Amino acid sequence: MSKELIRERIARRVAMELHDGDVVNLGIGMPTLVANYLPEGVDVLFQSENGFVGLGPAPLPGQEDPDVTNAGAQPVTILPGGATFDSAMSFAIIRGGHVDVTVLGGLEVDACGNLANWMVPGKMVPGMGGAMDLTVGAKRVIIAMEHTAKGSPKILKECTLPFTAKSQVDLIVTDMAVIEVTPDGLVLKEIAPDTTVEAVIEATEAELIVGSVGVMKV
Amino acid sequence: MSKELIRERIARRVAMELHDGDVVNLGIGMPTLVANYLPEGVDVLFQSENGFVGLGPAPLPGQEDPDVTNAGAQPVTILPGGATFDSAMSFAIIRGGHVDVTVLGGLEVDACGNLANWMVPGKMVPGMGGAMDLTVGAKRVIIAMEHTAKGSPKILKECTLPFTAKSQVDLIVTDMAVIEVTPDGLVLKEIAPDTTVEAVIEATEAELIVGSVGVMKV
Amino acid sequence: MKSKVVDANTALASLHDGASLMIGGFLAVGTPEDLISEVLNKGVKELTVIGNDTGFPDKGIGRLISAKRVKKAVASHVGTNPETGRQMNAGETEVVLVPQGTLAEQVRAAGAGLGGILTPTGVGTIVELGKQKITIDGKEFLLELPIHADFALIRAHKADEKGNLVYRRSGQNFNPLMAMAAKVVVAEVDEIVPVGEIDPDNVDTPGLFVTYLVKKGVSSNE
Amino acid sequence: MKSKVVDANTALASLHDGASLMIGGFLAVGTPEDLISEVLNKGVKELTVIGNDTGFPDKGIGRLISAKRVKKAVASHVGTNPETGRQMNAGETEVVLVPQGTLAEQVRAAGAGLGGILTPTGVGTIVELGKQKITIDGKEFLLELPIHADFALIRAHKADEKGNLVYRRSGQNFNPLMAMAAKVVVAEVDEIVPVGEIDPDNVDTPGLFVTYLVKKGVSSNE
Repeated sequence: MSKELIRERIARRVAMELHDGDVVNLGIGMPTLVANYLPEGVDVLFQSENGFVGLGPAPLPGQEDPDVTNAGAQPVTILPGGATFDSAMSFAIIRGGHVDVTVLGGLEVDACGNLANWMVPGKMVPGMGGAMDLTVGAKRVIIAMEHTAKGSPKILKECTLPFTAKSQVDLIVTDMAVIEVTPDGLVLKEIAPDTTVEAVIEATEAELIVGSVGVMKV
Repeated sequence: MSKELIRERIARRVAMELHDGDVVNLGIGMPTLVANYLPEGVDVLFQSENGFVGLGPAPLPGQEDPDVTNAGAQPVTILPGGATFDSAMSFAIIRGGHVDVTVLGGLEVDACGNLANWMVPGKMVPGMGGAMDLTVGAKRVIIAMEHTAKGSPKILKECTLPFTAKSQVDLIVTDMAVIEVTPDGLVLKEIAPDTTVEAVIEATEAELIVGSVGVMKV
Repeated sequence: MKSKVVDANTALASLHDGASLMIGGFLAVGTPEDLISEVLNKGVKELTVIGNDTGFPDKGIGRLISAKRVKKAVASHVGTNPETGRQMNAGETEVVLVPQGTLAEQVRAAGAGLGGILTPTGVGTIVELGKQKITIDGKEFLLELPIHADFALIRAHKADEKGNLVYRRSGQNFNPLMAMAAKVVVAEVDEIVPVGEIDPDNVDTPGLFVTYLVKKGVSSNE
Repeated sequence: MKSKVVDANTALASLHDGASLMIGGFLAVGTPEDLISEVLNKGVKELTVIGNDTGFPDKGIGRLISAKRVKKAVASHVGTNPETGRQMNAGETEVVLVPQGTLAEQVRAAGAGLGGILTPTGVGTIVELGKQKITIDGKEFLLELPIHADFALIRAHKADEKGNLVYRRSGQNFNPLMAMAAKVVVAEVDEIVPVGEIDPDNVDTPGLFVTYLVKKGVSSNE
């Protein structure tokens, strides 16, 4: 499957987790795609941590406003009913529990719901940006990522990279599976139609609790 | 001297302490009068802790705006160049040291610059309102009050009433004198033309350091 | 999405005895008087009320005090309402006095998900009693904790149907802070305009904070 | 009162080697590029720069990084500027990474006279290293201290001659917070209008915070 199809599949499935009226923050990169697959009748309010709610689609070419970008500096729009604010208010919204769902990418997630996605020591240290606040503050944290990286599991017994946040992840959506983080451990909820429970277990370092497993709508 | 003349005298003298460009917060009551006696060429910005700067004079009768009042709920005006904000910003301005001068009334001030002006235990407990923040936060704290209350000194060795703030008063202006609070104690700077150094010392419980004493302009 | 525009009765349907209420306003300027009327109509009592002050006996939060609906009042000032003082001295109502700037930060901290803030205000006064003192670079601060509430009853000038709010002049005061700090946030407004009429840069409180909008002057029976 | 409207050269006359600068903007949106040009022109070095990020090599704060004027950068993110990463890894520039919401509160705390704030963000991560942890009601928080600076270089859309500022869209970000937290605050603006043209309710940053106004696109030699 092409990278593009993998990303689309994950984004589609994550979108099904959003409810009408939710305030949602989508991380940079793949999570951004979630906005393209909102189910019919689901009207959500997207928050952009650089300072507004009512994040809309990219503008038509030539209609870009240099003062209207998303948190990745790409030109976007602000929909009618949106509101702008400063960074203190933006993170009051995030840290204060006023964001219903955040969707973030991940380098590693572990069995305790720990997330690592902001640095690889000695290699890549981009910084945490808003990710630590989002992970701690949002009511629900969904990690959207490929199940493995170059064949190695990204869902681990214990994260090896520095944490973004401790025990904050609620759901993991990958190209192979949907996994819920529970106090008892990771519960395999769904698998993709083109894989098997065994293959998912094989591709996952952490233990998976397998109950009644559904098939991911892709 | 009538109460009114006493108040006018104090307000006039306090007004001479203000400099062009100062951000000034005037407490409720007598301090409010200071605005009427600004020296020529001194343009100050009055802050009102209920949420704006650019506090102007009372409106003409019939022109009152119910949403434009001072911190004592009296109708006022907002001058061109003013700005409104919420209570968090209002006290960020106050606590953050962005107010150059606050002028407050006092029940008692003592030799260490302690101020008591917010309650009389078992009797009158109106609350501190913004006074504690103003006293701690303003760069310069001027207390404007009558020198005595029913003949008893209000400038004491030690306050007997609960403090509004510890060691924050910079200057005391009364109907009898101008007194500066210094690390060495209270320094008598000026006396009113209708009194004597002896009379001021007599009316003051705290020790006064008497150097070269000027005459208050009244 | 369901409309946020309801009557006062619907907005306060879940209000119960013993609830905590933040009420906006400064000496009754920017106080939602219609919502206070509805609280009185409902007959709820034993309320904890958080506000800048207790208004006047017949105006603002003072109306709840006069009607003896308040068990505990948290405010910076009660001097304009002699009835609050009387109830406090008679031991009928608990009154917690808080410096105004501290109260503003405590409400903001609740809304912003902070565990507390350090303020120099109140150090060396009775305000510090029972509080943790923390010294930073040789200077003492009080650790003040967030204040949350079940309801925030606030007042704005204008809203759009999504609940975006615009305040007017000194009617703003504690309203935007309380909008962030309660489970149910009810805004009483003069005017409700269609979505899109308020420029995003002119919104003071984003609609995501607002549970219900009640238009001022519309009685619950209309 | 003296006019606040000056050219960039006058506004930054007292800027010196080793100074600390807050610079507004989010990935160079809402960053005062003319003021950054003036910092470069002045030749000052060993600067401490505080900002959301370090922009891009040729844009925003990144221009100071590329020109090796920065001794220490405090930011939430440096991933868009590979030169920052290179200097950091080579030990040429100290980079302190701070969660974005924490940075916002630290700058705000400085401006608001708070001694610090308690945030849950960063608990259980390396961000907590060296910081005081405080437990409130069984939940852990980090005590984060205020961040002050000698200068704040900010960007607004419009100003009046008293320095009242209005921001536009996502150009706002850290600018209003930094306006409160530095000794000298210089605002680069598109437009300067006479006093009274901006409605008091539309002012985002009250002019009292602003030391100097510099009109964008007016070179210092004009």
